[in-house]
Amino acid sequence: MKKIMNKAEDFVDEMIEGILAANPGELATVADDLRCVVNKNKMAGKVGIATGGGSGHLPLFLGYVGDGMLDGCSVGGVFQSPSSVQMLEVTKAIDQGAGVLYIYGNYGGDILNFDMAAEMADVEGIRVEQVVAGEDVASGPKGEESKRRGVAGIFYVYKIAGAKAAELATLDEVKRVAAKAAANVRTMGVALSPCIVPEVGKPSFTLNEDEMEIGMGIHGEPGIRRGKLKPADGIVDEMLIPILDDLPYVRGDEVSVLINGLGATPKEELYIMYRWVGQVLAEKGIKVFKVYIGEFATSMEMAGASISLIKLDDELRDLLSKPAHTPFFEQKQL
Amino acid sequence: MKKIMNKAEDFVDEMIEGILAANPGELATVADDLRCVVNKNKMAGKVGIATGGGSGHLPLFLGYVGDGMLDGCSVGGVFQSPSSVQMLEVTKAIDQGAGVLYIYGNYGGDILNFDMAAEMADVEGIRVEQVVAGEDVASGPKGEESKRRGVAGIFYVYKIAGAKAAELATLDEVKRVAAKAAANVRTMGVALSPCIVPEVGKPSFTLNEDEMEIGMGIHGEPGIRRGKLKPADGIVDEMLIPILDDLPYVRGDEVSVLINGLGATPKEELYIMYRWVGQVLAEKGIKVFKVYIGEFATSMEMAGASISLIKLDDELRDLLSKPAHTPFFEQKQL
Amino acid sequence: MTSIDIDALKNIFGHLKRIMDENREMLIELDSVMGDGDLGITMQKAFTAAHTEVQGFTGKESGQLLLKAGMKIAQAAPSTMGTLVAMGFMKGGKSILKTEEISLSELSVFFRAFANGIMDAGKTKPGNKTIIDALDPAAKALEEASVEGKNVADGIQMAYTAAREGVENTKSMKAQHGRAAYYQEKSIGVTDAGATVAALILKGFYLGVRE
Amino acid sequence: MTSIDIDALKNIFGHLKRIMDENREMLIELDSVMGDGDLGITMQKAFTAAHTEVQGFTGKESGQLLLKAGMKIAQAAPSTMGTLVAMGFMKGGKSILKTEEISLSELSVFFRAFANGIMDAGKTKPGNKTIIDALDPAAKALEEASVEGKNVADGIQMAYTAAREGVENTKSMKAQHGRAAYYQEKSIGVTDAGATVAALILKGFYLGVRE
Ligand SMILES: Nc1ncnc2c1ncn2[C@@H]1O[C@H](COP(=O)(O)OP(=O)(O)O)[C@@H](O)[C@H]1O
Ligand SMILES: Nc1ncnc2c1ncn2[C@@H]1O[C@H](COP(=O)(O)OP(=O)(O)O)[C@@H](O)[C@H]1O
Ligand SMILES: [Mg+2]
Ligand SMILES: [Mg+2]
Ligand SMILES: [Mg+2]
Ligand SMILES: [Mg+2]
Repeated sequence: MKKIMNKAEDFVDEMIEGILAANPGELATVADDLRCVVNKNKMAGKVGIATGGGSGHLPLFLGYVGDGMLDGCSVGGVFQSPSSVQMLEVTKAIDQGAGVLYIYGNYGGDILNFDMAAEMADVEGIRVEQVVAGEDVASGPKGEESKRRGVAGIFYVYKIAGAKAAELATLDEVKRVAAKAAANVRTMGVALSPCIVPEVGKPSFTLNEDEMEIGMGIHGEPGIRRGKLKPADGIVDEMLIPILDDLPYVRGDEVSVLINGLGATPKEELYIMYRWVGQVLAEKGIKVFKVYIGEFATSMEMAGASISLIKLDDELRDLLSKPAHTPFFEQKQL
Repeated sequence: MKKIMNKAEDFVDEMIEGILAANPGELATVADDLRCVVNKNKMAGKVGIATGGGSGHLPLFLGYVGDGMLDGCSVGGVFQSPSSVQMLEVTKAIDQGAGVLYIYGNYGGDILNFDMAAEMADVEGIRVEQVVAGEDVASGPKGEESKRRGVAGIFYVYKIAGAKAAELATLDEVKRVAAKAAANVRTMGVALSPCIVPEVGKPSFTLNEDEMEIGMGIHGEPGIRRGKLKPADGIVDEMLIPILDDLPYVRGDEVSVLINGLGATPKEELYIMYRWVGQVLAEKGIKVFKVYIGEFATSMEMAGASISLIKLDDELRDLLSKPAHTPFFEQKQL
Repeated sequence: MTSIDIDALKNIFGHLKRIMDENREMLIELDSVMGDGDLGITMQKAFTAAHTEVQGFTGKESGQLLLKAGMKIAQAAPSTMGTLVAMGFMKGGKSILKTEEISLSELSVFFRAFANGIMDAGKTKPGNKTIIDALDPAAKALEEASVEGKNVADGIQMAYTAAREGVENTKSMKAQHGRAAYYQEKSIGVTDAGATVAALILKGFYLGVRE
Repeated sequence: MTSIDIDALKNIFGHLKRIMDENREMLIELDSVMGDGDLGITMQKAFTAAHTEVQGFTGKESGQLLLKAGMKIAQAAPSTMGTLVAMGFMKGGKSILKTEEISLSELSVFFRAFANGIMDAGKTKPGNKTIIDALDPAAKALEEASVEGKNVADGIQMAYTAAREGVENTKSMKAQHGRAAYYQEKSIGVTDAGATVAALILKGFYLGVRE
């Protein structure tokens, strides 16, 4: 295991210390708990948006805490859910009387704890609503959408809900657009190499030198198919076609595309992927509004990438276009 | 070799096609040459700033073409200099009568070709000045600064020169601040694993499972010392101390810090590094103005990282703070 | 005893703490077969904390006490089972929030909300080899006893018996959730650790009410 | 011949093209010993393009023609040697830009600027086993011949001889630049490919002037 770290058990806390130290004006912790991170910049009367999840996915999750995005995040161990009490502390810190929306990925541990936190927030008199992102088409067939894991496409849900909340919309309204974004986004990924959880010290799976796994999850959850590494255009087809067929995205639709690197895959390769994505979409008469390429939801040093599409209407396009500023994500008005 | 690509010989062109397709409103090519990239957005009367260099380092080099940064970039093959004619074409396209500044890294092939391009630009009646960035303290001892390679710290030179040019300063003024930035920046890096040039197909060096190489260059140029992988704080010390001693950076100085990932190293680890950098600087009484953490100059899938410091005065701080917008780098006014 | 008042409840939590202390190693062992073996530790933590919380409770509403116990468990034991049990106590407590003395019918409402809360949170149902396979029969037994007009002691005894039977039945089930799910077919024949915890919780109520 | 006019220059470029065609394999072989073997190919490309460019030149200024030839070479052969040779022609051409008929003294100015331009661009000096080790002696020989009042033909012959001696001398040198530098000590004993190109360029001038 080749990691730049000190003790494995300090990996997450030292990472958060580094993030806080690098962004002293932007992020703070609450409840004397390093794992409870909030935006220092508060907009009075705004609906609070909280997320949370395991570490090892930067910029997911706490990287999206900032202006025009999220207000707070509870941070778990590597690939582990934070606790409901941490979520509650974040909820209490970001509620300004307008209620709090939880947006998080569809994983058992996270659901359990966020449900629990919502229950506790209710006892505290804070109104909480939830939107669970599950857009990985590889993790559940059509008809079993509720099984689908939340992966990189959650970025769109954050961005759109965050923009709506910044307009001082009501909790119901923010929830509505978040749910609408979640309903219109689809993702699929491919893994080329595994990653190592620091405290475990060895990879949770192996892939041969000439193999890839289509549909693998960001914690190494099994995918749809393991096979020989293909040329880039072929890999893109294996991901893009199931995505397009699923919603479906059809001629005349307008979309935004996110090509997400899982960690070790260089940006060069992500752009080679997009070259083909753009050509396929053009050929199918699907209009591309805005392309995001980079690392948005990683698995530490895993090699691989995912493609996400979100179908936009006027409302979603408008919200996606709004500026945002976090220590990990910066966008000016599109 | 596990890369998401089509044919190795198409790696660079397809990457550029992807970048152009993803940013249709922002970037264009000139002279019918995919390898000659310019900012579509022109500011009348502005000094043009051009860079160029080998591929495989995204966002370096063409990723910094955009508002408030660079006007154009000639793109070479992986780890190869672009040609002088490509540089000339970019020069011609971005000159608006105010002259053009070349900013590039201190590598033989690049120097040769930029000198040649400057010669040809002169024939075309375009005034060209040059600033060569060479800030890697590992590649030349004090006293032999001219041997030093240009690495991630060139980001600061781009940013500062770009901000000055955006104020419609003269070529001499833009050159002055670029040279001042270059004189005040120092970098050192560590490599944990090699990368593979697509057309070569195998790594140019190997490192054992427990080894790191301090001071290795971004093309795998030999470093200062190969040794056992240390804990993060120890790795940081090996890089930070030589940097601090070199300029030197002393108590009372104000700096900006850049922690750059070489490719495969996750952001988590970069923040763990910054945690210690911040503590050491605080202890030494060096004030940190702004921290940049992420991938700024990579070596494809190489694992490792570099630390850059730039000493700021009022002028440099002010220019660094200015907004910038490129397809790969976004900054609002600090 | 025709109903459970605050003092009886506090007594029940004393039993629960002791039971989890005594069964620590047994639960560790059970959870080690196909889980990570933390269950004995987390349940001891959970009920030690709940016991302390409950003893310091000065209100009159039993539902409120049960809710507070749940919140404390969530804080003290943020594992799967800790969170699920916490959710059970909270949902159960809320379902009878203002109740001061818990009748059998209210106890059945409590355990039904307890079980349903866990099913909602865990996205599960009976038959998946979880705590539910002991809890759901227990809640059903209480519902029947309540309809039949039984007294609290008889009702809770029937529920405890049903829970233990439920634990037995988990042996033949295939795990669908958590770490155990990875073992699929291999999980058949093994008792579910979470269900065992449910039976121990019922045992605590049974012992407390019997006194 | 007391000076080199436009027609003589065009003739020289005809010789240069033919010489590079004929020596293609020899240069490839030489460059293969410690380089990548592309030199024969790039020099053929370079001087074929320069030849075509020069034949179409309609101006009167020889300096301008040489500058144009350099620009064409840069475009046609963007390798190390291609770019260095292009730089030589450009810097040389610029140094006598308005000259129509090149006297021996102007020819010596041209080759001095040619050599210096390459030294600046390549950040090198004599003794580093490069093209300079043939060019610099040739430029020196021209300077001497010019001081001594020699005619153009004699001057260029002395320069060609000096260049060939320079090539020989590179054998004992240790490479400091480019791919060959990796071989360090091992490079001793091998003739430098770039220096050989310089001698061939002088040969082209020599043959052209002799006619
Ligand atoms: N989704 C679920 N719904 C209900 N119960 C569950 C669920 N997942 C696991 N369980 C129960 O949790 C028990 C394991 O608890 P615990 O040891 O805390 O889990 P872990 O250590 O895997 O987090 C299992 O025996 C099972 O009864
Ligand atoms: N920095 C330099 N300055 C002058 N000449 C150089 C320099 N580097 C290399 N050369 C010359 O270039 C020749 C090799 O040219 P070429 O084959 O085009 O190089 P490559 O294929 O390595 O790019 C060498 O034999 C040497 O004479
Ligand atoms: Mg990375
Ligand atoms: Mg990367
Ligand atoms: Mg367990
Ligand atoms: Mg060669």
